[in-house]
Amino acid sequence: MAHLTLVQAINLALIQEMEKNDAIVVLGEDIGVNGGVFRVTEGLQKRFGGSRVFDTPLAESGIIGLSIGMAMGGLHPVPEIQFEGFLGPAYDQICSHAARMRSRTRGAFTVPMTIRVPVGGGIHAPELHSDSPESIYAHTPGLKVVMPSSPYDAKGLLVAALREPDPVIFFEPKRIYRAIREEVPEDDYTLPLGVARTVCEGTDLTIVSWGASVVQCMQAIEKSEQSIELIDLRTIYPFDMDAVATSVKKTGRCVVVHEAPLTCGFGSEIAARIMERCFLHLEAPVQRVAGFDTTMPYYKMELDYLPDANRVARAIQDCLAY
Amino acid sequence: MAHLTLVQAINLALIQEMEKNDAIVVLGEDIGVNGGVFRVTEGLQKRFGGSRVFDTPLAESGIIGLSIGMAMGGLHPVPEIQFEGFLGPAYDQICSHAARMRSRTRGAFTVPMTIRVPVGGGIHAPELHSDSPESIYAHTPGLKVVMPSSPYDAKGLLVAALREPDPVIFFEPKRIYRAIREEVPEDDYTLPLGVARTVCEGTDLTIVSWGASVVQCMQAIEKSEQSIELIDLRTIYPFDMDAVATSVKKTGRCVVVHEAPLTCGFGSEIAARIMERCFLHLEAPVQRVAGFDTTMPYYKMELDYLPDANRVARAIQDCLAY
Amino acid sequence: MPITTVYTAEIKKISILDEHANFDEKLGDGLISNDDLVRLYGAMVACRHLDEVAFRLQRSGRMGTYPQNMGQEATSLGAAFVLRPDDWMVTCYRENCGLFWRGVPMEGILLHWMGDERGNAMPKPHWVTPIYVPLGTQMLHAAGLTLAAKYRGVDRIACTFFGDGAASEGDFHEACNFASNLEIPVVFVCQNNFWAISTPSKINSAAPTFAQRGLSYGMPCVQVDGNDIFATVYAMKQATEYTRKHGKPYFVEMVTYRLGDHTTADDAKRYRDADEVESWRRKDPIIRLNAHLKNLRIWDDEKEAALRSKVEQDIADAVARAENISPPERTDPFDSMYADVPADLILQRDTRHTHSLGQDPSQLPPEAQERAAAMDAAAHAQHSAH
Amino acid sequence: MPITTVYTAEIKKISILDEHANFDEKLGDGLISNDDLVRLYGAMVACRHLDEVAFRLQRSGRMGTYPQNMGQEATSLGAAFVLRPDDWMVTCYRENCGLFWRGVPMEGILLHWMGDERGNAMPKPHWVTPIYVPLGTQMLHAAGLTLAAKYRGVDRIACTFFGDGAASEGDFHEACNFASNLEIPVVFVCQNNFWAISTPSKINSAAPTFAQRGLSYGMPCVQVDGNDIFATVYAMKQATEYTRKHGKPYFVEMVTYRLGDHTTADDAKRYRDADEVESWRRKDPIIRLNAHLKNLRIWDDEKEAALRSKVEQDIADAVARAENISPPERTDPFDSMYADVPADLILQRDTRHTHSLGQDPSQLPPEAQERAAAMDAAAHAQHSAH
Ligand SMILES: Cc1ncc(C[n+]2csc(CCOP(=O)(O)OP(=O)(O)O)c2C)c(N)n1
Ligand SMILES: Cc1ncc(C[n+]2csc(CCOP(=O)(O)OP(=O)(O)O)c2C)c(N)n1
Ligand SMILES: [Mg+2]
Ligand SMILES: [Mg+2]
Repeated sequence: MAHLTLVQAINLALIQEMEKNDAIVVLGEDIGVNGGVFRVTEGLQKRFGGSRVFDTPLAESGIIGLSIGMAMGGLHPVPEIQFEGFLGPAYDQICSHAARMRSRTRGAFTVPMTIRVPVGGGIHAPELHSDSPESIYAHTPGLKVVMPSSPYDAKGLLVAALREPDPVIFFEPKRIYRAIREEVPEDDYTLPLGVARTVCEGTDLTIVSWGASVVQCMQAIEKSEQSIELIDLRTIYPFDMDAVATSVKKTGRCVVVHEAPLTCGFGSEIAARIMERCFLHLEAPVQRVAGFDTTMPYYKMELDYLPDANRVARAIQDCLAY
Repeated sequence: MAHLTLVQAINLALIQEMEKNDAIVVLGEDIGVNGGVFRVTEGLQKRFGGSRVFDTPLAESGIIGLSIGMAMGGLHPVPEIQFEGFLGPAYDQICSHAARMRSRTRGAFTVPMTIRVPVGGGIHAPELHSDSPESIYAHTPGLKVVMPSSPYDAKGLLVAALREPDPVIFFEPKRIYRAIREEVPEDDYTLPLGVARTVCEGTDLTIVSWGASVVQCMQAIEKSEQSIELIDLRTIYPFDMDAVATSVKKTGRCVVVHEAPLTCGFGSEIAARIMERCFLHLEAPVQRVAGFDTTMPYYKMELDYLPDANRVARAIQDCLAY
Repeated sequence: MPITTVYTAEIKKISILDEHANFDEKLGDGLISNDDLVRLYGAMVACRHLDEVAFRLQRSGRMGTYPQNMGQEATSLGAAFVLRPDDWMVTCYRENCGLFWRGVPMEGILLHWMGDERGNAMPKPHWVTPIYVPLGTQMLHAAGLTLAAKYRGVDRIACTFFGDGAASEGDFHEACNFASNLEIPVVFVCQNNFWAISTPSKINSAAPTFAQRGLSYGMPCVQVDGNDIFATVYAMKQATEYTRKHGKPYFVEMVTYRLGDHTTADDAKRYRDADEVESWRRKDPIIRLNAHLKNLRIWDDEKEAALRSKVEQDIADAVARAENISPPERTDPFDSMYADVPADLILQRDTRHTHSLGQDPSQLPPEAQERAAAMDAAAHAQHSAH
Repeated sequence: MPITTVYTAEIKKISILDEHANFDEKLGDGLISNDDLVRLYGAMVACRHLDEVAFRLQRSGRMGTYPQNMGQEATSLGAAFVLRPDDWMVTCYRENCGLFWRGVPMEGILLHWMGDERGNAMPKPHWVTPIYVPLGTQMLHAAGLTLAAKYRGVDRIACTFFGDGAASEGDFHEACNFASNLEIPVVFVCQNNFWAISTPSKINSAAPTFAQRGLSYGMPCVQVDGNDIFATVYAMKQATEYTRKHGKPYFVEMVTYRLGDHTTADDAKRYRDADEVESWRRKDPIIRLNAHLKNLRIWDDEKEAALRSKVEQDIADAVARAENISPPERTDPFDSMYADVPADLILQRDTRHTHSLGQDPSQLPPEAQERAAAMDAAAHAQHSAH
């Protein structure tokens, strides 16, 4: 068992699944010789050859549209979109086509495809390199949306995605691409999509989070004297509402934390569902610690924008004090 | 004062504002000679000439990208996107550019622009002609998002949008393009963006809705014996949370109704905010009557998909009985 | 040499059977056998008749918006005739004639426009994709489908159709560029019918031809008379041979005309001259092929009558099959979303509610639960009555 | 005539001062005055020096990712030299040389890459748009800006720059097509530097030139040696004259090479040969112009030394100005969102919280309110300390 970064865990998952399943092809901008700008696909082209791992023209709609066709034709493409900010040009192919193909053809055509996308802020990147659009895709029926928060999870979730018969957007939080190392088994394991992870148990309050924010939440929890339960959603759609509801019924209080802007962020869905499922158990309104409803600022201000341990801690204390 | 349909009210607003402000130009697919596929721009080209009202090539990203440039250059373009399903190709220009231009240039460039888009289901249209993507754009800081539910409102809101210095997506519910007629003054009036309308007052329960769903809500209310207050949001972003909170504090119960899919629909934001602002006043969890989390079906099944008076009535009774 | 020439190009136009039924023997002889000509003629007549029937169905409220193919039959038909049965044909929505040639059942197309997804799931494999309403997007899928075949070592090309309007979409460019640079054998067919709804093709292209759009990508390009089945077949033969041999794309512009309204929701009189339409009526691909068949002395009024009555019967049967299909299951939209439908969606499906108390009425007091059940039953009855 | 020619095209390449500093007098004489040549040379040297300084700033942690312009100075500079001061110049991120020529202050560019939006709001009007990181999108804005001028009856064209990679985006096609069909005077400049990060230009185009991308739209197209300031000026004169006179677009491919890494975050050694880079170093636009100036006997080592010391001083000053700018206000991201900032956003701005109890702590018991205030104060202090 190796001590891997998230980048390495994903690379390992790709290699292992590609060895098992020759339907998997990897494509995108700079993912071949260069191994991707984050080196996630490093070595794949050498190992699997240029017809399985290939650079494309610089056009995101093209990358996804081509992948849809390949998936309809029986492959499992794994397109990389270089940064989440460049999902924009591919939005139509993802939401109007990939997401609808099975349903509009009543299953005659399907789109097994795993779209890998580095996501989120915190790495001092240029504009449009730091956003968190997960709720946009969670609002689009037909997609599954995943965001791991650790190397171990990344491998297990990616393997699951690569075995999915439907399109998955696999968001990889760049902020923790290399920030954490963890034991990641070489063995074949999957983490089923739609199952959350209880990062730590507690009785006073539940935090629900996903992606890189899980790290900020842990920092806040470590400083806190209360008994806090932290649930890492891992999959944004389908989401593990049972895990969340069970926890909140126990604690009676909840803080949701995410990087995306507050309004219509996925936190709103979690909050609404908690109210629906745990109404009589709630001792305080669910609190959302999220990005502000502004454009993600350029990097001088990005740490000011992103929810940090201070803001989480404050929400914890307020929610508990209510 | 004339008895107008929503189509006519919008047409009137365009004419009147164009006469006042020569910075307004109208463009899009088939909006010239043909007057738009819904005839909303009928007569405009004749009246204002081909350089103010012009057909474009068939490319939505192009339409919005060109409009952004025109807006940066001092005009107020009014692009029409023929159906909301074709916003997809323009997503990137709207969300990565129009929405960010003011903030990324700290005001050096701005994008005063009103994107008109027929929205929603219920007219037996082909695929991708019946969706309701308002929450996608409400999640995008930098945009304002409007959806009128009546001819009077449509005119007042559109005039306000045409005077906005920032980009507005003006969603026009096709289902009620011609279904309702109403007195619409010739006079200059505006309805400020961000201010809801109390359609009818009540004390037992609040319904919050917008767009064509408001009509279904009225039907349900008419059949109901309870005293229901109906709030038509009119503007999705910024949204009039004060009006909603005031009402829910009075009634203690709320049902939100919209056509878009449930998960991450704008109802989730409203529900989350109500919990935050009215926690101690709530006597039941906020109920959401929404489109299902499926692709909008082809038209044989569309009425089965769209929230109707029956589903609203049921939610009312459940919420009241809780 | 301070000014040098780095690129030259030339685009040809092909026409074989012209609007006066003049026939160019040099290019045309032996291109299509007489038997095939008769079959092709029959296919065009059938497609045309379906258009008329569909129009009436729409007008009498038995079908939604429908786009007639009238006048354009020879374009997709020429392609379908030349393609191998297991080449992909990836079309838009005005290529019925080619689709029927491939064996797509008419009721599939009818069902689509009757607002029924099952129309898109007709018996496979015809190696066709369903109708695409969103424009310009399918050409990339054609490239992907073909790349998948290439990856598997299968000898299969694709032919994809799109209009003069759709060729303005960014995805058009991306598809051509991907196919060219990644060496994917796709024949791109731009069906230039001069109009995109009310927008004349000059607003979608200021260039003298659409064919030259292929030059950007270094593709061979050709323009053909799209109302001439010989020319479309000729060009498709050249295109498919090249594509198959070199594994690279080819660009064909087929010049044609939409004789009908854009769709049944459109009124073309608002924006185009009767004269223009009239002049194109005379260029109708069916009229000229009919004349040619008669010139060849392989067609007469009797055969025409027999063909027409067979076509009428076939289409009446197809309409009946489309109309007599069982109503869709209310569960279909849910069950068709994912291979593995999430529990949350199953709950929506089974309760037909999105509000949480509707999904779980056990939270309500008993009387309210009863009322809820009654309301559901009433709603269900109302639905079934539709 | 069954096969006719419907279109022919030819693309020329222009080169005047070649890599060996051979000068074509026929095309080049009188094109640029000696004074201007010296100024242009100075501009290139300054831009090059900024690249080096910026590289060091990045390496020492004083700046984020920065894309060097090294080797490409003559492309945007040729354009800026020819354009009128009030024509729009709508660029991507590797056209510093042209931007500085237009008067954009260096600290604006530095600030942008220091992660500060104020870099995009430098003193106006230079008739330039800010750096665009998302690729391929700005050409449409160029068309819109120019159309707005046309609508107002103002005599103003635009020149827009994009790379060989960006020309693969769908928006590229839409921009060219809109400009052509709606008759918008825009000079499209494809800056082909052979690489898009690690992707060689052959993956972005299988065609022999990028110039021929203009043929799709019926635009005049030309290819030029982009490392030759004479050629870029020559082509831009032709292009702008045509564009201004006819009110229609023109397509220029400038062939150049990125001598540095893609950005400071890139390591070009991973994907391209040292030999290739070396061969292009010899084609450096600065080296050949220096030789030419010396051939003309209007330049010597003394002038070079004086230039370099001035440039170093200017750039040191610009860096100082960029680094000494006050920290951005924490309220800026909020206040810059809308002309009329929604109340909800003001609440977020003023409380710096998104959670409702943080926005309205009055709901909390008094001790909790105190603790909250203390936490906010601590967080604020922590922020100010940064
Ligand atoms: C992306 C997109 N934008 C707009 C539309 C609306 N629309 C449907 S058909 C049509 C015109 C299509 O013209 P063309 O591509 O020339 O095909 P034709 O109908 O002439 O066969 C338009 C604008 C659409 N279906 N998809
Ligand atoms: C829409 C979009 N996709 C991807 C990227 C990431 N990216 C930044 S630069 C670059 C390569 C650009 O190549 P080219 O257009 O040739 O310009 P060059 O850097 O060579 O000047 C890529 C892929 C981006 N900025 N925008
Ligand atoms: Mg057409
Ligand atoms: Mg490049």
